[in-house]
Amino acid sequence: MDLRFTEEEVAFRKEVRDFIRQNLPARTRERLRLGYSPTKQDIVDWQRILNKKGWATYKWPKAYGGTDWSPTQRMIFQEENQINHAPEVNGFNITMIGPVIIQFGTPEQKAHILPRAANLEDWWCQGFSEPGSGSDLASLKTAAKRVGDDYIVNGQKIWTSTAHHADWCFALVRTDPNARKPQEGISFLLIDMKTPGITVRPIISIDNSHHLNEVFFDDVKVPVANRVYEENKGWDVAKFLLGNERTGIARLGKSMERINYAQELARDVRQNGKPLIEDAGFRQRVAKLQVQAKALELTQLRVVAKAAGNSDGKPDPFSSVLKIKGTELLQDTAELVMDIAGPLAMPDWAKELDLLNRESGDNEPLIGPEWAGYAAPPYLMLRAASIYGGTNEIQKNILNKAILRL
Amino acid sequence: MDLRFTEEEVAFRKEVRDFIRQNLPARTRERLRLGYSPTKQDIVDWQRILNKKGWATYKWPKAYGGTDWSPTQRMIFQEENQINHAPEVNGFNITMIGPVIIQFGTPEQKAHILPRAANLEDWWCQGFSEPGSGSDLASLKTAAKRVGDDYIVNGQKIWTSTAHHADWCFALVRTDPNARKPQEGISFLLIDMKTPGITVRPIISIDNSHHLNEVFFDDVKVPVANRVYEENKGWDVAKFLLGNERTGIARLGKSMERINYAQELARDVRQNGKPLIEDAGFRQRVAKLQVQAKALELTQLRVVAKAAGNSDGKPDPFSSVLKIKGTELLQDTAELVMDIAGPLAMPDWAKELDLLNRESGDNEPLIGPEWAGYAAPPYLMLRAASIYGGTNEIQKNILNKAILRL
Amino acid sequence: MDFELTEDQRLLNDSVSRLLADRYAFDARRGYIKSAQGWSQEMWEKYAELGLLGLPFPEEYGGFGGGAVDIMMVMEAFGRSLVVEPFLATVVLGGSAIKYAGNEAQKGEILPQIVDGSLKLGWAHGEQQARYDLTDVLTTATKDGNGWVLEGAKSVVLHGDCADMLVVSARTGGDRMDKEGLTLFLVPANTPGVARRGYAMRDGTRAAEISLSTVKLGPAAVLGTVGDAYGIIERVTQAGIAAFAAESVGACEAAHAMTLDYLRTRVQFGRPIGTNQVLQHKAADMLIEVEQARSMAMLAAMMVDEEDAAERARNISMAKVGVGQSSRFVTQNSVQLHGGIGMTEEYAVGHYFRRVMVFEHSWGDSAYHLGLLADQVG
Amino acid sequence: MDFELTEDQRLLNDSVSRLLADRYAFDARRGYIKSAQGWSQEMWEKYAELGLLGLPFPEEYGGFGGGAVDIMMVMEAFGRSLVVEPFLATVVLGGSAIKYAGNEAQKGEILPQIVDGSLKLGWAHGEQQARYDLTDVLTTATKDGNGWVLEGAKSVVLHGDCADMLVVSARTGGDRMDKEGLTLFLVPANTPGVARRGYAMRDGTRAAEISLSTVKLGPAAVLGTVGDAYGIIERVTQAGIAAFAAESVGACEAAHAMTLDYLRTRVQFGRPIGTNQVLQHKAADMLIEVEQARSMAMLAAMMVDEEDAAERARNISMAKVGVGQSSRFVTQNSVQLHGGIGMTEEYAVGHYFRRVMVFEHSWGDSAYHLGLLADQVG
Repeated sequence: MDLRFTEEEVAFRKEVRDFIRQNLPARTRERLRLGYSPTKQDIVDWQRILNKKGWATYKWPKAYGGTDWSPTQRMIFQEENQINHAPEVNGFNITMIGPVIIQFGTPEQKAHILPRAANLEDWWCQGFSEPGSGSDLASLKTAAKRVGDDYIVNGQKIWTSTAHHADWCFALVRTDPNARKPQEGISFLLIDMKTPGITVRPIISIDNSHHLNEVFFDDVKVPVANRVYEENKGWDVAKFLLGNERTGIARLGKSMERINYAQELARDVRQNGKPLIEDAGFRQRVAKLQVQAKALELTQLRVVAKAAGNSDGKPDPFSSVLKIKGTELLQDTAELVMDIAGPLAMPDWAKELDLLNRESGDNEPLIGPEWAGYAAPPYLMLRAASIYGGTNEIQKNILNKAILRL
Repeated sequence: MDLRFTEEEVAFRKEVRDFIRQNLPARTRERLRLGYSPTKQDIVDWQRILNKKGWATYKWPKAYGGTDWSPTQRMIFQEENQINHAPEVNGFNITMIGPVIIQFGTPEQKAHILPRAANLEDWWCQGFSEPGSGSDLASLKTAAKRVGDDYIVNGQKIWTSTAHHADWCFALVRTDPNARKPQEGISFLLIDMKTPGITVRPIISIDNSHHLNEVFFDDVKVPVANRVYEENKGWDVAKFLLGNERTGIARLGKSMERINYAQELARDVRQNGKPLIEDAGFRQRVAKLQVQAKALELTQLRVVAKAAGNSDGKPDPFSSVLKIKGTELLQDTAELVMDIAGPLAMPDWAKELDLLNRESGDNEPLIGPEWAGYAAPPYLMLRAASIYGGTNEIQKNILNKAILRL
Repeated sequence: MDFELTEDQRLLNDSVSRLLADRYAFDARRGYIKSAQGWSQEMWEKYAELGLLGLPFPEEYGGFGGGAVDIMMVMEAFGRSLVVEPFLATVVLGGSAIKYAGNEAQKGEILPQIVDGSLKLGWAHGEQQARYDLTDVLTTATKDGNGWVLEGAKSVVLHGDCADMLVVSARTGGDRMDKEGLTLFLVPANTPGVARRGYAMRDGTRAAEISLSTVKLGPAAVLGTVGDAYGIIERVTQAGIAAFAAESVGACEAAHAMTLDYLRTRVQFGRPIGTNQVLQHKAADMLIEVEQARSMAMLAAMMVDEEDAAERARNISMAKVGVGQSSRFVTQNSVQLHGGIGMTEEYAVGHYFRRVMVFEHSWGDSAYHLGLLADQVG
Repeated sequence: MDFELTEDQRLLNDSVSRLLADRYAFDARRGYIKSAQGWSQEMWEKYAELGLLGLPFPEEYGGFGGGAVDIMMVMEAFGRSLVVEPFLATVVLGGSAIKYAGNEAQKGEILPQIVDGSLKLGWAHGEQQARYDLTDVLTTATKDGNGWVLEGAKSVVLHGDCADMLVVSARTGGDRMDKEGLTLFLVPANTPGVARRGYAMRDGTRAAEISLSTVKLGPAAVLGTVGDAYGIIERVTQAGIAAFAAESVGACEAAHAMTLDYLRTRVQFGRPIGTNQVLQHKAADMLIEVEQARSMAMLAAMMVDEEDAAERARNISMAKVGVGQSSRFVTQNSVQLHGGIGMTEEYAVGHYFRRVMVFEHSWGDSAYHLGLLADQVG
């Protein structure tokens, strides 16, 4: 047992860090440092830079343009992106549809979809959740009726993240309403978002941002050739997709970065007439978060090391531990940053002054310090971190079922 | 709405406080201040002093020697006892068997039992729990078979607090094994602990103290005259008993007293070369506990005020809130005191040197500071606070059933 | 001790609740927020009709002669309905400043206009660099003949964009963090040199940044004693905390009730999610925290008029910590238990969450006040 | 990075586990504790046979040449079985002092005797007034011809009652809280002037108060450099923390496993109590904390031999906080989920709870180390 990083791993980390620092567009970096979400363009630009380097598809097998990195290297790569304020690659493209097509796709699907997904020529979104189905995904109702060489799709998806940016949607639809179990009778379709009959309706989140959508399907024609894997076997595809490696799930680099950022901010903000960084309560709070981050870092390394020695492809139930602790830490660190800004985090200046689009040449002076204007939205938005991808309550059910067996 | 104490209440508090300070034996006071449990003699002595004053039976109706105090006055009385290091009156006698006999007893039972219970001539204990029945009390199995004018009792009770001190035991026994529901077929018996066939076996607690016992009944003869209320209706008596006013359940005065004691101790203990009381982390911890105590104090006042305006005798489900928050605070304040003592709280000096009986004239010098030797046992013993009287998990079930109704 | 409402209080409570039930459904509120000024003039007039705008003022000024408990009741109801009108700014903050510091002429002129709804006040004390430090005032007032000239800027002035008159704190002496040398001024919002940039807060209520550039005032603009306003600033802040605490409790109560409803009606895996024991216990924890918060809001109300300044400050800090922490817990979990829907702008639970967040970051967050309490340990 | 055990480590782990499974059932342990000295000489000899007593020492002294990870493994196993023999005192604490500070003669004489089980050491550093401050040493050593005279008292010396030789820290210079002026001495326990009062700790292990009154020592009794022992004291303490952290993890793991068993078998209201979702989630929370604690114990093991003193101290503090907090949580809840039975002396779960409590209050509790970390924020 040797718990230190190898020299190779240390060198790899430096290589990644240097590449990011030299190639990440300054505006993107600054936006993320201030706490704002990356714009679509930020993500597209960065993913194309990475793709040119061969790193956008780092999770794919080498044969499909991937990297053959070890789980530890992948973890380092994610962490360095997060620490250095780079956007994450589009997960729908890289972590979801890519691996699905590699595993289940036809040669035609592979040839057409993979390179475009890698270079973000197509922006994918995921059509899984429906109004009636939350944690109970298999209860989905959107129907696809076979008519000749097409499916005619009718129904509604909800919580469809970035559907308004998307060119394509991979969706679960019900092709056999009479199947014995809800999990049977589901198929996995690839749907061109420009197809007539699709309506995307924004859902505004509590941070006043537009990430989510409802997507309505009204007699939408989808060629049978756009089905992945067998008809009525879509649940197998979904299980594969949801069971994919989840060690990045903790987003620990992001939390580490926020802890550092908070200390930086706290030097310039005052409490009781002295810098907040000197306040005893604040220091204790930061120290507690540092301890939690350190424990999670080690636990993540252990899970990653286990994944390295274990290629059965099954999801490790311990990734639920990473999900729970990781999202709690993301929430707590975002809360810390907001609490530093205090009253200055409360105005919705971004909304009023359209800060998001300041790049387009707005010269009106800022109404307050820019960093404070960005302090609340991540806190608000990250409340979803313990909801999406299986609520933290569901994660504990998983731990019970897989490990405790009570 | 006026949330301040009335002048009468303030005067009452002063009267109680003065009485305690003038009459509580110094040795008892010191023992409790140091964190040790009162001895049997401490409790007997104090209860007799209170009884002479007419206060031992403060919860009983005036007609039976009680006080007619308002719920607020009762709360003040409990609080002042706790804050001023007085033992609590024997709850089995005062809160349990007394009210039961007043409600259900025959004139003979009243005449004989009540004065002796009030003056602690008889020490009562409670025979409810059995090895198989924990939170599920009605599943009890101890059998009482009617033979002429006697019941013959066979079975076992467990967790019988102070059975080794007790002269009498009030017990739930099964008189009809064929009843349709477990709650039916149970009777409430008064058992003389000197009856042949009773064996008391100590259960040593994790603080190395002897509070609890197993009690075995082997063909124990109990006269039918010692049954309270009707045969097979003992569950009604038990429900009455368990549903009795529970506003004292939070034992808030004790927690307040511990917070004050902790600050006193922390002036004399050092951390990083200065008094612990000046340590920022310690001060934050104390401040948090003070806030919690204040919130609980107000909530308790509200529950008590409600009880005052409401004499339907039904237990208020909000007393579960007091139980949960009160026991958490008791545990946290005991932990605080132990943490101040630190390494000096770890030796089991009391066991080695029999500190408990030092009053009997042991002159061997103490091995360490006396207060530190008493710091850990309350922490250990109070882990039970969230277990007995219905675990805190059960209390939340009660809140759900009575209020949330999910 | 007496937790009962008086007959008057019960009547008041009933009529406020009835008004809000009729006129403040979530969709109606959305309409008020979308209007140009971001709140409802019509509701404001209704509050005046009901006497709410005169609640804490003596009867001689047309007021109701009520106390902090009356304010508490109204604010709880406002919290439950997420009211966005400038009640806190005008009646509680501005009104307290006038009540505590105004001379007879000022009271006689201003209070009746508050009571009848014709005058809205703004409490312009906080500054961008100050965060929670009440003495961190850089705005200056310098003598100008008989009068004064104000220079500086005020930040996150609640409903500062619609206020007809601002109560502005400024330094007439002393250094940045000194308690001494602070003075309050009554500044009509249309005074030359006053510029305002209004905006929505995260919770949908309005506020403004206000710049003061060579704002010339007459001698009668001084509110209270020159150089001695710190005590008033503290009391106004405390009144604000007490009122906002009650509003936060109302918000928590409503968020909890919505959550219970959701747990009863949302079906997953064939049964209501509220049948999950884990969610039942979480809802019980929330109930406990709502009640603890309510207790602390009562404490704050009780303490607003306490004469002993140290005792008052200490208890208000306790209440701020208690209500703040409980409210975070209750509303964060309300969102969590709702899942995705709780994260959306169009659903009320996220609005309660944000209302409470604004409370937490007003006049010192829980950590700030805990620090003040920790300083007193020993 | 490599979390795999080596072949040697696997073999060692297996044989320790087998030995404890055979000889350290809860009742056997109770017998060891009830014996006059409070632990088992026979087990001590078994440990020697297995090579455990030589684990961290170089092969030239008969040792195994192992590292902190080996110690971690053994301590985890010891934690699971609640081992009460003086391994930590002799091998980890005393042994580290000799290893880090001893000259060739001292190592050559002492280490082989540790390895073969014939010599037990005591780490006599803490004093009653010191609590967690490593520099708070009042015991003095004054020059006496070539030799030294010790005067003072040492407190809560783990297994100090059975130690054959004590490693005693004393002031040869400097003032009470100075890092400078501390010196270590090797003091045979039977040296005239050494008086010991042994006692059981709350967890059943043994310790002693030791008084030193005109204890005369020769010049060879000095361990390391006169006046310069602070660095050694720190390292010995850190080695102790790392080892004890692993033991605490073992205790938590076992307490958690017992709790799962109990939840599966204890029936209430007609079904195992483990069918309650609330208890399932609590058990899941405990699992998470066991694993977080394990991660932190690994960190501590990894850091024991780190050369950068600041980095080492910082990470050991993090581990102490992490393991301490997680262990409190896991064992408190183990008791809670057991209900009444968990509160009894005759049931193992309360012993795990107390073992962990002793760890928490050794060499700085979580709050103490969090304070050290907080000092570094910025």
